[in-house]
Amino acid sequence: MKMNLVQAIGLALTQEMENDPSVILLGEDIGEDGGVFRVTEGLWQQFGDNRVIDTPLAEVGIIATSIGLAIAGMKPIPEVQFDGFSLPMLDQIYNHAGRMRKRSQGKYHVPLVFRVPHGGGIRALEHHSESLEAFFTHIPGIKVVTPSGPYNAKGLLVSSIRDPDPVVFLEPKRIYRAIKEEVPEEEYTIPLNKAEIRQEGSDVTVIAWGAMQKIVKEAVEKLAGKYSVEILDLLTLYPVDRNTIIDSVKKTGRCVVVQEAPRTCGYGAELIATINDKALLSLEAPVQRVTGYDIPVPLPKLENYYIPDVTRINKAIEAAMSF
Amino acid sequence: MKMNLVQAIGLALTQEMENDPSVILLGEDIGEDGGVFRVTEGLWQQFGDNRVIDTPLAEVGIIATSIGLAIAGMKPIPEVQFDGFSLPMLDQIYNHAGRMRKRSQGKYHVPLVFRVPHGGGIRALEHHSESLEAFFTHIPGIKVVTPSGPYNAKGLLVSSIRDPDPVVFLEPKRIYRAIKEEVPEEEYTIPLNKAEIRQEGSDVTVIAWGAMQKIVKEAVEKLAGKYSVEILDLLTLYPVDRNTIIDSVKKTGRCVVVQEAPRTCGYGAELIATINDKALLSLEAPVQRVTGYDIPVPLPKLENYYIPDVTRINKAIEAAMSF
Amino acid sequence: MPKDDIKIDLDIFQILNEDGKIVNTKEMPQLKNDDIKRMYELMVLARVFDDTALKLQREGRMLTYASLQGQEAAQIGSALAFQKNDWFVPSYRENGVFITVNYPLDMLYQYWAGDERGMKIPDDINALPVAIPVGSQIPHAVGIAWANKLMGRDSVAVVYFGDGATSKGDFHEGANFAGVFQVPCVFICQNNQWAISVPFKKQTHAETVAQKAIAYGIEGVRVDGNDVFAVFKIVKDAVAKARAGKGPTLIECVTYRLQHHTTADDWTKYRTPEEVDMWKRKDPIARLKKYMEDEGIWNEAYEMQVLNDAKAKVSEATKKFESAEPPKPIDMFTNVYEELPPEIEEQRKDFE
Amino acid sequence: MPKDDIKIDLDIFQILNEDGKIVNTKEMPQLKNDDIKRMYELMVLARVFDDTALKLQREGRMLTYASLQGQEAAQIGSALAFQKNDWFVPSYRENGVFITVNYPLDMLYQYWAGDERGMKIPDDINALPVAIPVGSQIPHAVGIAWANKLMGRDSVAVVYFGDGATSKGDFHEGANFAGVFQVPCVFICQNNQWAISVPFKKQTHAETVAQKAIAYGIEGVRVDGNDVFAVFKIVKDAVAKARAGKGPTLIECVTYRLQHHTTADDWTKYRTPEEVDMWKRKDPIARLKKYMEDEGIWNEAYEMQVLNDAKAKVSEATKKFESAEPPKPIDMFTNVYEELPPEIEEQRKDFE
Ligand SMILES: Cc1ncc(C[n+]2csc(CCOP(=O)(O)OP(=O)(O)O)c2C)c(N)n1
Ligand SMILES: Cc1ncc(C[n+]2csc(CCOP(=O)(O)OP(=O)(O)O)c2C)c(N)n1
Ligand SMILES: [Mg+2]
Ligand SMILES: [Mg+2]
Repeated sequence: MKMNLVQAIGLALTQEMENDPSVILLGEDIGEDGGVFRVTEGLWQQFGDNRVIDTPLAEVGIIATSIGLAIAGMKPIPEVQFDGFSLPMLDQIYNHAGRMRKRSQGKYHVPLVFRVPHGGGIRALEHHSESLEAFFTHIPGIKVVTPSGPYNAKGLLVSSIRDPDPVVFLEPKRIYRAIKEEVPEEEYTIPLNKAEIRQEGSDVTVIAWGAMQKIVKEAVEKLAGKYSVEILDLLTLYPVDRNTIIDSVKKTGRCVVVQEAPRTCGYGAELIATINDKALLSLEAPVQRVTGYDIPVPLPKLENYYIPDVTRINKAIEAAMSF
Repeated sequence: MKMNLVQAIGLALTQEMENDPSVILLGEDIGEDGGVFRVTEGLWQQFGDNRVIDTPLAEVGIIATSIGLAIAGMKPIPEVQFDGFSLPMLDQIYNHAGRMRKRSQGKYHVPLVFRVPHGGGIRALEHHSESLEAFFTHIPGIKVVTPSGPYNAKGLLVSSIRDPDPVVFLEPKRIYRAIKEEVPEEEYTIPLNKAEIRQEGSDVTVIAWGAMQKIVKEAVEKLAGKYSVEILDLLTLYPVDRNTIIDSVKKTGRCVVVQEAPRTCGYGAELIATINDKALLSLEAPVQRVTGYDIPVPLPKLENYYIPDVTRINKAIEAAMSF
Repeated sequence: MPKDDIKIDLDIFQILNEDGKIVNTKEMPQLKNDDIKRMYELMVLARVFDDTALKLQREGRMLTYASLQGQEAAQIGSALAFQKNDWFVPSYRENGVFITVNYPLDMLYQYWAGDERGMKIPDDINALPVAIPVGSQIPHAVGIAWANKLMGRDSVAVVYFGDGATSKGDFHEGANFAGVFQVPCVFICQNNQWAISVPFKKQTHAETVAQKAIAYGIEGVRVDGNDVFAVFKIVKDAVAKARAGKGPTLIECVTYRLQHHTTADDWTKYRTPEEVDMWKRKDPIARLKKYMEDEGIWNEAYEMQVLNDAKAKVSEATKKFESAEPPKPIDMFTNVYEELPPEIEEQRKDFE
Repeated sequence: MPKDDIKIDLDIFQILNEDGKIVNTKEMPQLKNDDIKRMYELMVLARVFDDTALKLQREGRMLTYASLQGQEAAQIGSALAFQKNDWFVPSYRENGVFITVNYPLDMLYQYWAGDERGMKIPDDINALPVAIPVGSQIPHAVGIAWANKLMGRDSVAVVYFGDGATSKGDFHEGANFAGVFQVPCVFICQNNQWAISVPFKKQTHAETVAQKAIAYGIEGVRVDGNDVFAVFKIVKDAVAKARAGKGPTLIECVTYRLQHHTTADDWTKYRTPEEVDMWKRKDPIARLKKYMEDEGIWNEAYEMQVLNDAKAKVSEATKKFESAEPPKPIDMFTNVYEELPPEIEEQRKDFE
């Protein structure tokens, strides 16, 4: 069936809840209301109050009770309403979700999936457009996943729910309804350590994840075959599929990394460091970074100037090619 | 006078409080008790309850009321007792301290200095050994400073207090009492955008900050002149002195970055990305990263195996040299 | 030694009832007719401002907007009760307060149309900009009040938030600091019964917001938030008390959000029309109008004039904000630091 | 319709007074002599364990250690009041509870000597590992209790924390969830009057911890934390109530930390010997001993036996933990994920 991202995520949630009675959802307005992005629409009606739980307005409470729930045998899927409000949760994620297995010497583990509508581009209020993957990927003990379309969203979410460790699942809100794809009803999973090559190419590797995939695709289309571009879609940011990245960069010798978050200490820097480690000699040009700026995401009137776009991506591809 | 880091920081605080009545300190146990590291010893006795303030045990309260205090004309210096407890504060730092100037279109600013005892190596309990600079440097609107010895601690802290923007001041707790230096009573400042070349050299550049400086020094001493090593001490991590870094790497062609924090998405990755941007062609070997591992800092019995040490640093220097 | 029991009065303090009658003459504040008219005119202006915002939003001329309808008495009544030198610390739903403290209407629209320049607060207004993260502004207000106390300023901080905000740690830590340091801060919770789709009874097992004050050893009061006289009186007392150094107060204004949470929301999904109708009958504006009519200071002509006046102001503001130059993209780099770090300077150059 | 006032009794519930006399016969729980002896023996064991830890620390054989002295009644009394299938969620000061639930003493020492293997909780103990970040464990306990409720398990979660912890947002958000979802959770606050150097009166302007329950619409109780019978009784009731699905309870055990905060602290900097002496006279162990003597179930011979027993256990534990193989450095890479990610696998190889 053709579905958008919202529907694909909803389907994955529904099916996993049907399969496994320990899966529960908790968050603000996810119940009767169906969530501010309508991702959980209909689930409360289907599964009831005890499995689709409207919580008080308290992000620490949401994540921290989820940790307790997970330790005691449930599979909680806490949701934060917008990425900017996930910051108070970093404490419990860093100090507890990522460490409980270690601290208890393997006795306990925390199989939760933390759903985060991620990134900008929806003309929303302040704090509704953040990209915090660099924080999450720096935290030991957790995995970080971000789909780029309906098909992989479903497969990745199912894998995340079944994963025995805490997974941060970043949902690119900008493309929640922007992409429709064929999404099978049948069960399938996508492993949490594999990048995908969206397009093969030999001149330059472009690496992106989440919502930036779509922009990269548009950018490369605009180049109209001027260069042979290889496009990588990371899907999982930690652990990341370094082999695919390195193989591609070794092949092309040039690389562009596209990241929506502020530039300094972003996830793109880690990719460059990885390439430095394992493919430096193959590089024919510095890896180009197309990123958000080191400033707060502007309000909607200026937001589009902040987020990497086709022009900036193609400028970077040109820079890589002409170095 | 010869002083250790604790005394130098105490002196800077004392003098700035004497100079400027709007400077106040707030934190847990910093008053009568003098702070768990004794940094504020004697200050409560000198300045009283209204300027050296024992707060309730509430990290969000500490940082968030400091933001209000700063907006309304004070110069608060909030302290967190240990780095691991600063995580709940990231929300207010990210969403408010770093944005109030922007949000108010320049009407308000937040001149606070957030003091954080930083890093491991003191054989302490869990959560007492974290290095979170990669989080702070990814946050727009704030500066991040970390001294490496008593002399620069005093000068940097004075500059931080006088800075009109929020500054995160990371105090390497492991060397609080490990280094004694001549520290002038007289006023001096050290600018918040200058790295220092601790030792000139031509074969390889070693970059470190905070407590790692001391280990790097020991490592290089152990090499006994085998290579001509240039040692950079960053002092300020954001904004960072990229010119000094680039000039050095251009000169030596080889670089080792030493970071105590977990490897992935650490601050070292940003340094490598910077070198990739501006000095790739000068590199004769991949930049080597000596880092903590992507695991929680172990408890004291194993902690020393986690933190970069002389052996690992010299192994990295050898790797850079023999590439 | 047996301790005194703690007691708190959970009755809702009311002066002007749903029918526009004074039910508590003793507590009725001393107000001149002009004061009462001012209250009325501001409440009407807020309603017109709000209606227009909703209309503009439907037409795509405004972005997400949070309506204050139903909460005019809580906002205008409280805003008239503090002084110019006091600080006002808003959430995102306080346009009625902004209007009362004379914030330029066109700038409010500008802000809610996604233009950051709308939050350039005029020099003579002591307000923080809109805070979107629920509850996060509460400890800021405590800090401001604390600074006022430390600097010996004769200024109180008044902070606004919703019922949902009381569940956040920021509320807890902020209110506790306020109690410990006895800062001149007044906490105004507009309990409008809903946090988006979550009703108050699912927000907390406490029956009231006011009783949460007990946790901090501070005073808690419940007031009819649709009764402008009661709100005015209670807030005025609390502000005076704070100013006199007698500590903070938590005020629960019991009110109702008549519209959707924001323009992105649809209340029909989670509440009944009956409930909304029930609260419409408690409308703060209708109630005041009734009172004024009985007092002989309201008539149709006056109503027309007030309404026309409000509409004129709002339409002028609409014109003004819509004809403003669009913001310059390059300006996104300003006001991040006092001095732009080289990193951003480079990014800025790159952008150009 | 006027609401009932909220009332809370701030008296401290006591059964056994400072002089070892029963002052509240009606509430005295049904305890056999052996039960009372068990209480006494555990309290003595905890004291000996603690004294030894302090000694080992002074000798450099132990790292930072948080003494529980003075809090034995609160810990042992409460720990005896829940069941094996209940969950116990500790902070860092709960060695008395650990001892009561039969946690191997040598492993406790091992943990406090900086060896993570000491926190490998035996299979038959439902406890979370020690939580160092103050208050952070409270919402975990709420989550566990919630899981128990959702899964229909006959198990209650009992969470321990200090007076300082009540200032944290984690306490607030956790307790509020507990109220809203009516989970079987018992909150035990050991109000030992100090959070390191910060006295309770500077921690909050509330006179008691118990009254904070009102903020969450849950029951709050104050009990003499140095009276093992009172603690046992109150906790037992609260656990039974939780088990019966009647909701959570916040229990304030009014007690005192007789030693330094931890071995890294020096209380002489911030409190008077008089204060400490005053509390020494309320010592929970001495009090119980007096009672038992009066009842004829304590004499010098028994005392010697209890003490020798405790010392033997503790010295065996000391030997055992000190003769354990040191942990293998490579093991720091285990138990981070179920399956080691390639990134860490590589780091691990590098380390070897
Ligand atoms: C910390 C945080 N979490 C979630 C949101 C999303 N959100 C915006 S308003 C709102 C409900 C707020 O309810 P309440 O505090 O009662 O204020 P009201 O909107 O009713 O005025 C939510 C959940 C937010 N802005 N901030
Ligand atoms: C979140 C956090 N902040 C600070 C600390 C440092 N610290 C450890 S114990 C303590 C005091 C705790 O007091 P209380 O909650 O009363 O417990 P007690 O130690 O008295 O048992 C502090 C400040 C910490 N461990 N966690
Ligand atoms: Mg509300
Ligand atoms: Mg205490």
